[in-house]
Amino acid sequence: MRIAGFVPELLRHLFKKPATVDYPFRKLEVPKDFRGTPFLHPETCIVCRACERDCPAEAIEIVEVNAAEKRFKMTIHNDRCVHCAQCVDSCPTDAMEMDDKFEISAFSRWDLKEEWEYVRAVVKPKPAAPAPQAAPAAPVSPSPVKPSESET
Amino acid sequence: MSALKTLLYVFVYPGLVFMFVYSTFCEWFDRKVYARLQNRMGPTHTGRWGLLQPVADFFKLMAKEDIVPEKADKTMFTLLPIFGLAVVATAMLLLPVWHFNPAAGGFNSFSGDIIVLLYLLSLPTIIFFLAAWSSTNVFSTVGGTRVLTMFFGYEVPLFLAVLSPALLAGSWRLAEIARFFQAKPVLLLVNLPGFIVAVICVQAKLERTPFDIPHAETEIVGGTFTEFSGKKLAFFRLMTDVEMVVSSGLLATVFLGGFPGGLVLGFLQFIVKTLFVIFLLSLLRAATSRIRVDQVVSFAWGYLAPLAVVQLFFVILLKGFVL
Amino acid sequence: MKFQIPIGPQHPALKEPISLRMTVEGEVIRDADLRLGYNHRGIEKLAEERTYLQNIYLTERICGICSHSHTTCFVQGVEALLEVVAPRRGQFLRYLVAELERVHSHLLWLGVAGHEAGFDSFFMYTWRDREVVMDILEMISGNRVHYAINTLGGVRRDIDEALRTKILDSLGILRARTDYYFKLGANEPSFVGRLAGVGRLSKEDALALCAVGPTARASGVAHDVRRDDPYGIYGEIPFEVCTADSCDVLGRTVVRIKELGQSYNIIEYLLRNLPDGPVAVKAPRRAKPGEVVSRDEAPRGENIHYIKANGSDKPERLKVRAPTLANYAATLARLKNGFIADIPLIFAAIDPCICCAERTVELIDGRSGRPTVVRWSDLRRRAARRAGRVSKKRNVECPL
Amino acid sequence: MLKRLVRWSRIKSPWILHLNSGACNACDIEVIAALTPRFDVERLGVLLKATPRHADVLVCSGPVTRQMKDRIIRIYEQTPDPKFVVAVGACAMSGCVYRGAYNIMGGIDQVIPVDVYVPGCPARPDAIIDGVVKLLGKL
Amino acid sequence: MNDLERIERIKAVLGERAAEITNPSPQRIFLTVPARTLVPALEQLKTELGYRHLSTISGVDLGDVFEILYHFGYDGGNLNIRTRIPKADPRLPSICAVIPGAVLYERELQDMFGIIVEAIPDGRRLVLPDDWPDGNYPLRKDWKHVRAAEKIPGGKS
Ligand code: SF4
Ligand code: SF4
Ligand code: SF4
Ligand code: SF4
Ligand code: SF4
Ligand code: SF4
Ligand code: SF4
Ligand code: SF4
Repeated sequence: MRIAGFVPELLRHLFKKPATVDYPFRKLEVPKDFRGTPFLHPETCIVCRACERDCPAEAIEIVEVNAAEKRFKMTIHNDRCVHCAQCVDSCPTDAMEMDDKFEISAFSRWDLKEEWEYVRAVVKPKPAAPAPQAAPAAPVSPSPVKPSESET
Repeated sequence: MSALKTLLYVFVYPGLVFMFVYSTFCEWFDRKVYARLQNRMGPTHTGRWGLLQPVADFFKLMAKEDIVPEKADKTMFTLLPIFGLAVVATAMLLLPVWHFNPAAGGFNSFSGDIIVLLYLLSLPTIIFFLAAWSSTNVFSTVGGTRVLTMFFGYEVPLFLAVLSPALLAGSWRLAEIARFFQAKPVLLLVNLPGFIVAVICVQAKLERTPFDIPHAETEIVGGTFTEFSGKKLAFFRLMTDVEMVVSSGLLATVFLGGFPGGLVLGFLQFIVKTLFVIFLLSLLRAATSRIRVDQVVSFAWGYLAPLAVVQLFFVILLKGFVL
Repeated sequence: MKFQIPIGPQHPALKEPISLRMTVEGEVIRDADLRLGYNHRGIEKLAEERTYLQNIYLTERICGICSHSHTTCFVQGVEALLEVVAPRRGQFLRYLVAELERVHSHLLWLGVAGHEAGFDSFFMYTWRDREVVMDILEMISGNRVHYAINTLGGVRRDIDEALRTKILDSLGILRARTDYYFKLGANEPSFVGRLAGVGRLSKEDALALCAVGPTARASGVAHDVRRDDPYGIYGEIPFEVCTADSCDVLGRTVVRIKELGQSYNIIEYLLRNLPDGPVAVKAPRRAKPGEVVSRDEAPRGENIHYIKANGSDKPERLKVRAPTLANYAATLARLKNGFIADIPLIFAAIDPCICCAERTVELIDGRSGRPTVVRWSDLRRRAARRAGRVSKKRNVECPL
Repeated sequence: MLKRLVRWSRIKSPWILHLNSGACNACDIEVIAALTPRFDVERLGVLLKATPRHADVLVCSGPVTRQMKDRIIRIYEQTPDPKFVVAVGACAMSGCVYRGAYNIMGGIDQVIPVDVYVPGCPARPDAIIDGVVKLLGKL
Repeated sequence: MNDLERIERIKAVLGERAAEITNPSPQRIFLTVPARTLVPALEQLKTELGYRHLSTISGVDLGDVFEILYHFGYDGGNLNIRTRIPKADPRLPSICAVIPGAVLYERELQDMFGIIVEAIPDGRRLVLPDDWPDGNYPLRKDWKHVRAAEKIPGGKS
């Protein structure tokens, strides 16, 4: 047993600053495109349900509250969300966005469900189709109501 | 006066209070050094620098539900932790600290106390074994068997290693051995091989890497203590800590020249020397990977015991011809 | 006299639940049976109910260690079905992440191997250095483990110049650390002694039992899907297939460490030759009826997906075979007529994370049904003893 | 006084047992990663224990597969009181992408009571620490 | 050796047995072999042409028939051997005698499709849980899973 092989390395580290980040007291920085928690800008959502359709984890639920008023309620189930940002990519009007929060633990699953109640927005289609996904997380489809990727 | 002194001795220093405080401190020290060697921080937020971490662990365990498994031997299961703690506490009292006066006898210093101390230090091993056995859990049982197997490996080299300074000093009394080396510190160098052997044996006795075989978590879960929870586990942990202090105290006495200098200086010496031994133990723990039970025995008999015997012969020759 | 030995999953500390049952005669295993299902989630059925897009995220979650290799495999196949080709920059990024994942996975494996041997400091150091890769991956993709970088028709995110240089810089650190571990491994005779000569899988067996990945490569079978069946841009990347001839656990370790070096080279090549252009093209949602077999080389070996399309936006059938399963087959059959003592080490060798293989082994007397308990640790001890003998006999040379 | 001491010690010394009930490995790796130098939960007194008898906090990851259900209940019962359960990752909370699969019972809370839910897929090691810290803050 | 040459060789070796052989994309060859002659065909392919690395076996439920695909890897591509068996009588010969590594995949087929693999050396259950009711084969198209209701503890706060 040649124990000594490792000892210099160990002793060297005894006097080095530990690699530890003192977490709850000093936060780690997340990179700029970190995928945290999804949230909705209700003023631009046109209820195309593309996000609901593409979400792999059934985390988005849109129900119609009042058909006449065109009122809808969107629930993001953060207890199901896998933070994949597919909803952000799918949304034609950029109504979905991710923030960089990840310390959202809660004592009840109900606290993890976020709700927005809003009137369906009417948004003009964007002028030109952006080069598809040239920019990271760019909207996939140029058409607001019916993402053109859906049928080809 | 002497009665008061005895009381202080038993309850304050190095008795119960000191024992508790210092052994928890030593566990913290060990954990911290181990963590720092691994480029981590180790306990930090329990009290200043995490100093109170072992204390918190202790009280937490004390307050936890205490499960006695159905199949276990209830009496043994309950009594063993307390008995174990009592044994190591007694051993602690034998360390020659404080009223360091070789001339004065007393209940804690007598000729042959080194043997008694070694004997008391062997008892925990038996207690671990019994504890493991009485919990009837398969993992514990393996742990227990491993404890015993290892015991036969390291115990003899340890005895032999401790024997040589005793021979050199020509006394079976801890206090006198220490005094002998204080008078002739050069002779401490003679015992260096013995010291190394003893440190390794103590590591094995304390069941720490590379000898943590009896509770190798990747192999047998919690090993010896798999079924112990709550108070009993707390006692066992405290017992291991105290055992660590006592063993390092023993090594410091016989190999590092004891703790002279009266109350304050002696106390400081005690702290520094035991911490040094504990540091060596931590380093050993960090630098090695676990070996196997059969390797322990063959290592102990193949290297440690011969080395200790050679040391012994050397000491005898030295004593016969030079001194 | 025959015994039945179930291994796991009763172990309270197990990480991932699997179970093994063996029938042994004396010291010799007559029959080995693997019991999966503790972790079976029914992904293949689920995939039939999800769209192709959702399935990317589903396949990603087949496994958290080589998540990217599963999505790559799936996406490659679906892209073929949809008749789209990812742009070159997208492909470069896709395989860049794949190689980074290989690095993270091999470092993880090294650490776990150390931990299993009770060498915690080694574990701590490798995992500390793994964080470098994790940081890079997080910067590229926005998540530490499930990168979700693949999409149909390319990748979802681009990297900028700053990140490119940063990755190139980090490669230097990683290279230095890998060299250090290589030396440490070579200089630690107890470590080497523990691995050499254990879990022998001869070249013939590796071939007959369809072993894949480092397991097969350590037996001298130079199978590597990246070279055998070049997918994506691997046809144009220079790299070596690392093999070892020692056929044992040590060989598998060596292969993995060497592959780390190859991966650093590939990463460097990819970054230095990164073409300009878009990273993705738009893909249709529905695939014409058809079928495709997609393979890729995951950190642990060949990964294969069979996808059958029926014209809708959901697959008719998705069959996934992850590399570890392929190696289980080899291992199980090898266990037959092997010695009980070899079980733990053989498992340690194929498996990414050995911790799970740490179970008790219960010997049930075939006739009386009374369980005689043999512990995993005992097995391991016997194993090591045997290994020691074997290696002495053959005088195994350390290939490091 | 005694109560406060006990409470303090409980907060300062949470020992965890990690329980995988069919996770994809990522959450497990992140739990282990929390022990390694970068995050080093030992700072907070957290130790990873191998047996439920020594544990205070069960850190669960993964959806509950049919085969694992009974085993999880047994391990929960073996843990001495007071015990807490932390569900790590979307799977352990709800089953995430595996929702609706035939071999999945859903999240951990379908089988044993859960105290804290840590979202993420996988939850970052700091998120896991955050969850445990929140749990301790509640004590 | 390119795909075309491979196909020629396979045809030469198998003769009649190769019912259909296609090459839909580069590096991929699909070969159809009747279930009766599967084992000898594989034997020939293995001994004469060296197709010995079985990647996996996929089963597909096509309504009335099961389609079984044996995916073989070779240097430079992938050979997929297809065979069909009727759902009413799902019997399949085991190929373990030729390819010993196939046993786990065949057990998976048994579990997931209810295909009876004849002469399988080891036919025990592999992936499904112990308490799984017999006669339920999850990957058959006509088998549907009914989700249990999820109860979320606690109320809305
Ligand atoms: S991030 Fe992914 S899982 Fe979460 S809501 Fe969006 S699409 Fe669904
Ligand atoms: S995709 Fe965007 S616009 Fe459509 S429903 Fe979702 S949030 Fe609203
Ligand atoms: S194409 Fe129409 S129906 Fe389909 S998802 Fe889009 S909005 Fe809904
Ligand atoms: S990949 Fe296999 S084991 Fe995993 S869920 Fe799917 S069928 Fe089950
Ligand atoms: S081999 Fe399988 S289990 Fe292992 S990391 Fe890859 S996908 Fe995961
Ligand atoms: S070896 Fe790894 S992947 Fe396999 S069961 Fe263990 S932890 Fe899981
Ligand atoms: S490797 Fe061992 S110690 Fe580490 S988590 Fe797994 S079982 Fe526990
Ligand atoms: S939450 Fe995500 S990362 Fe965690 S086990 Fe589930 S799928 Fe894997």
